[in-house]
Amino acid sequence: MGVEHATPGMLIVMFVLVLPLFLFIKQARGGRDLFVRRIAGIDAINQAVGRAAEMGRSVSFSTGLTSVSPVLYAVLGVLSHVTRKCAIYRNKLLLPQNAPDVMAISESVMKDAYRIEGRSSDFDPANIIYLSDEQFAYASGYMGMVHRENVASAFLFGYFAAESLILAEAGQQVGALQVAASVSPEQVPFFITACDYTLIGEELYAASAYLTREPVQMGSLLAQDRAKIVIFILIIVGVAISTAKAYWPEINWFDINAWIREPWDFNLVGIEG
Amino acid sequence: MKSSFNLDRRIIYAFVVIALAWPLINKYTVRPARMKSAEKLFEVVESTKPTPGQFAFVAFDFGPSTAAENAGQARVVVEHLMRRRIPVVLFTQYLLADPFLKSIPEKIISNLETEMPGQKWIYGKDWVNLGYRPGAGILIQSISKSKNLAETFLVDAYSTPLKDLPLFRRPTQLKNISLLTQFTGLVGLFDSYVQFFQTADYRPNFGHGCTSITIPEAYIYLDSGQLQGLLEGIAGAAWYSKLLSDKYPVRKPDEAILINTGLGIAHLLLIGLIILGNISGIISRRNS
Amino acid sequence: MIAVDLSIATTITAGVATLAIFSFLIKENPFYRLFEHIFIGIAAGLGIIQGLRYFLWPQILRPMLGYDILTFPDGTVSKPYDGAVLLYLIPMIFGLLYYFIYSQRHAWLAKLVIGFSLGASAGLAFKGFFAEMLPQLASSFKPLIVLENDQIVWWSSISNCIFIFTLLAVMYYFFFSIKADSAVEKKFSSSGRWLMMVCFGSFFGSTVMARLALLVERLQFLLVDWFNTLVSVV
Amino acid sequence: MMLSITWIPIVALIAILLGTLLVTMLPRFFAGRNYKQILIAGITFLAGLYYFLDFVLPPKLPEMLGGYEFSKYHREISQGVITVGSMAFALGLFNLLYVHGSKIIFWKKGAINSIALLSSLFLMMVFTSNEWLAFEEVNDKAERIRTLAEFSRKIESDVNNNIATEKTPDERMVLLKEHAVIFVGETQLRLSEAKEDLPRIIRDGINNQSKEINKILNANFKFRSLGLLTPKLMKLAGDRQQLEDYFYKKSSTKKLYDYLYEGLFVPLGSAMFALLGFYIISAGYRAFRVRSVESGLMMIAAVVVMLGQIPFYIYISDALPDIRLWLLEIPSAAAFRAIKFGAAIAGLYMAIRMWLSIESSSFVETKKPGGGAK
Repeated sequence: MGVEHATPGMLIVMFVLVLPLFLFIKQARGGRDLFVRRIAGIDAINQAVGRAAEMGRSVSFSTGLTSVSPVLYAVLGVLSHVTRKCAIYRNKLLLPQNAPDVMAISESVMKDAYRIEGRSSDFDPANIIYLSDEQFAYASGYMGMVHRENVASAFLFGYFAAESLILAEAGQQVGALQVAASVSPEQVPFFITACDYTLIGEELYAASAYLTREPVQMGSLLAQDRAKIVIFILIIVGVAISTAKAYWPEINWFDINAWIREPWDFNLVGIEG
Repeated sequence: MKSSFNLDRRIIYAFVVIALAWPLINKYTVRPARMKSAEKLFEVVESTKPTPGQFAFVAFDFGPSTAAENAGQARVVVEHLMRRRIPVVLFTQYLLADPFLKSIPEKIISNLETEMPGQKWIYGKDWVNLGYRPGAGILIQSISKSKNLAETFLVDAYSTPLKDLPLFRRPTQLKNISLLTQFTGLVGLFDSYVQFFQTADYRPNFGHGCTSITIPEAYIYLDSGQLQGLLEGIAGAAWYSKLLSDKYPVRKPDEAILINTGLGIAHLLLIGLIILGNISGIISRRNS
Repeated sequence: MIAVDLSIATTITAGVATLAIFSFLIKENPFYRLFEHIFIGIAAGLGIIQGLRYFLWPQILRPMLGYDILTFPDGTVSKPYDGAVLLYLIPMIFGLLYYFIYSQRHAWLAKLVIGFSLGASAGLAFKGFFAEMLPQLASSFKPLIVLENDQIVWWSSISNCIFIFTLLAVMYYFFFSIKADSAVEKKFSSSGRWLMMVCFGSFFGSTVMARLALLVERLQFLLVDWFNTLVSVV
Repeated sequence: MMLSITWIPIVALIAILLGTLLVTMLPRFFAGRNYKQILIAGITFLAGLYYFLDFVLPPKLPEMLGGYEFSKYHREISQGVITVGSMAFALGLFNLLYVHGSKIIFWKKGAINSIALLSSLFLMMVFTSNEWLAFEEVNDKAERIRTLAEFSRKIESDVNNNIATEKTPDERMVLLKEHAVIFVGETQLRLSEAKEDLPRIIRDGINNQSKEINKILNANFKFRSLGLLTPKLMKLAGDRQQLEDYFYKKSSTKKLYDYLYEGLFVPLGSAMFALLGFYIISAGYRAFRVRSVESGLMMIAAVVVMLGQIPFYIYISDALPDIRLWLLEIPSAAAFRAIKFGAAIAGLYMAIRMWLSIESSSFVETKKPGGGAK
């Protein structure tokens, strides 16, 4: 069942899915006004930083177990935004880290964010805290850090596993305003029960676009909807075919799945032999 | 965030410890819930006749993190097999399970031997521990093709050649395995048994013990007939244990029922707390 | 060499460590803090050496140093040294650019290797997308009507209908650019959100058992193994 | 020759796709960027390009296009990419040393804990390295015997294949015999150090193998004997490994490593994991309050599922376990899948944007992105 190389069917599906991205980015750059509905959790990001500034307490931003991946890139957009806000308000921003390479990347983003706001001198590398690449050692360090630093706002963005509830409870116990975003739906219920705002699945990817209103990201966000319509239609057609198949099994129906999985066929159609 | 009536979390934690530990300490039990899938497995073991040269292949693929559920299941099934005098061959694909392969059967045997003085369960004849092997996935695949399992596995967990053990003195193949049972919380390891533990003309009865999280996946195989019985988490083990006690009245109730009771009480605790929280919420809203 | 039996000490220490972590439930305290730091230290030490032991050494360094070549008593070797393994020096040196992150003036060099890692993970995403999506998509094509011997199996049919409805409604909820103006659209979107909440609730409920089971295992360890060992020592 | 009809349009599609990409992106790619930024974006693109082509191209191109296998060195290239990332490992170590070292030096609050952290880090590194070295040593001793077995096999195959060697086969045989005698003697000596608790099979194995090897060597040892000697040496190597392993397990290195690993690392991890048992109850209590339809539904689903998995459901309804299973298999599975579909597409789009460095807030840029962040 594994997918190693694209089949012709996959290439076509990929083409159809990716095309809107480029069309919409072009449109967005052309200055078209693009509508995006309100996403409550994302609005809360600014509120959370503001609250910490008022209270004069620190902010923590955790990327959980996120590895170097597109998810990380999406999180970095938010991290950059939060860092800039913290730089403006002169908040202490703590960044507990799980993987050395991710740490290097986040550090680079943070430095840039401070420089953009003209506060490079405020950047303190000691606030980037490498905890552990071991899941529960990380959780234990995070728990202790949140309590000792008495954070006012905590962001949990990225990929999380079973430790999600430990992290969220730690923030809850010190009364922090918590905004969480998890790409894996398995951890969403725990964030919902322990955090103030939870972004679900792709809302995490939307967060950066929503915060910056940057044309490329906005265009991409809208294009995503078009790509989802393709999947939507594919499901409806697939369900219709399998329903019809259940009714009239004797007819040889078109099998979408088999069509997508059909591998390359280089056996030449030998007209000339 | 704000609520009129909030129990301190430490009180809740204390309740949790009491709910879980009290049955363990006081040996308090409640009658477990009836589990049809566990009954199926019980029937399968009951209907397996002890035949010379035939044995049950039991795989413990769990580590300490799911032992509370899987070890309970493993205990009752191995006990049942031993009571029925069906030889048990233990194996694991999972390194952390290795210590259980020794401790669980030895405990069961010492219990059985005190319960029935004079009876003996001998290593090599009544049970064999094949231990953990790195790269066991390939080994599993070769079982179905093996002409003699003693040559496929070569030695047991203590490096004794299998052909020196009474159970493997004669060549054995997949068709000598009358029953396969496997206990795990890891779906990938379960799949390898479903896929490879069969030949063109023979597939042993297959019983599986899963954790509460993997129940939905396991049911797919139970519904499709690839599984002949299933123990759903500790609840399955508890009902199995109850069936065993019905069949063998002298038997002492085991940990599965105790743990199951504790887990049940802790669940009730949470449900009670939820109700309490909602009632107090309604009252405070009415007052304000 | 002192050959001491540490098994009793191991059990006792394990119990103390467990209690240290549990003590956090009362409040953050020095006892917990100490073991938290020990945990982080041990995990880091283990991780660094194991990274070397299981990846860098056997896959890269050993072949590069020619340690995988056997030298026979007469001085001949099992296989000639393959100079191509020296090519691994390129990623190794390139990877060292990460350390320029500490430099003020040359920090941009670190961005080269960061860009490289991000780019590689982006390229992998194409395969990952299909590997993840295809099986799920294919198994979503459920017939809305399930027939068995020309009889409609109502239960399965209704279940399949609910499955497909949930799938589509939840997907619809995540459309960001659609103004759900009409009443039908609004209903569809909010039913998507409600069904999602049912999903989260059930998942929460089913996880309770697994998490409590973990706790029972620890309590059993403390009450039985640890307690008995402690008593036997005292 | 004709091409199979199915894939002509597809090749065209790929060409169009790549063509549009390049044409629309190129001017943007260079616009307003200095050479450093172009270099960074270029390397990002190239790193992704390999994996992109690896996926998009068929495993083997058709013969008329050269039959080239693009993924021929996939394993090696992937390993190279992993190597790049793995070089960052010391960053974590540096950070720990920096953060905790400065706490100790300036004797800040928590310095004692920092000492505990750094000393357990140091201890674990020492013992894990020791464990590793000891393991390699165990292997090494067996490896020497195994090498000799390989040598014996090589002499045989070189003669059979008429391969000329520097030393004559007879000279090589003498060397082989010399070494075999030494290794057998060495192994016997080592065996005599073992106590009674050494498993019989290892002791018997070594004794039998030694006896038989000696027999082969002492009887008229000639070329034909090699076929017999090789497997015996191999077996001896295996037994030697087990013997060394027996000693190793008794060594204080192994025991101290086990103490740190099983006495601290494992229980600390399990205890942290078990905290979830407490937290899930308190989180459930706090969160499951009916405030809206949403929270009500979530609470009801959770309670029904919980009731369906405990023995007490019989007091309410026999159907609860079935309802529980249905909730997990039908609506939950469907909702999870829907979320994953959306996230997968968003992830793919994010990957493309990051691959092509086409957003101005990407980390390539260092100026303030346009648009107003309120």
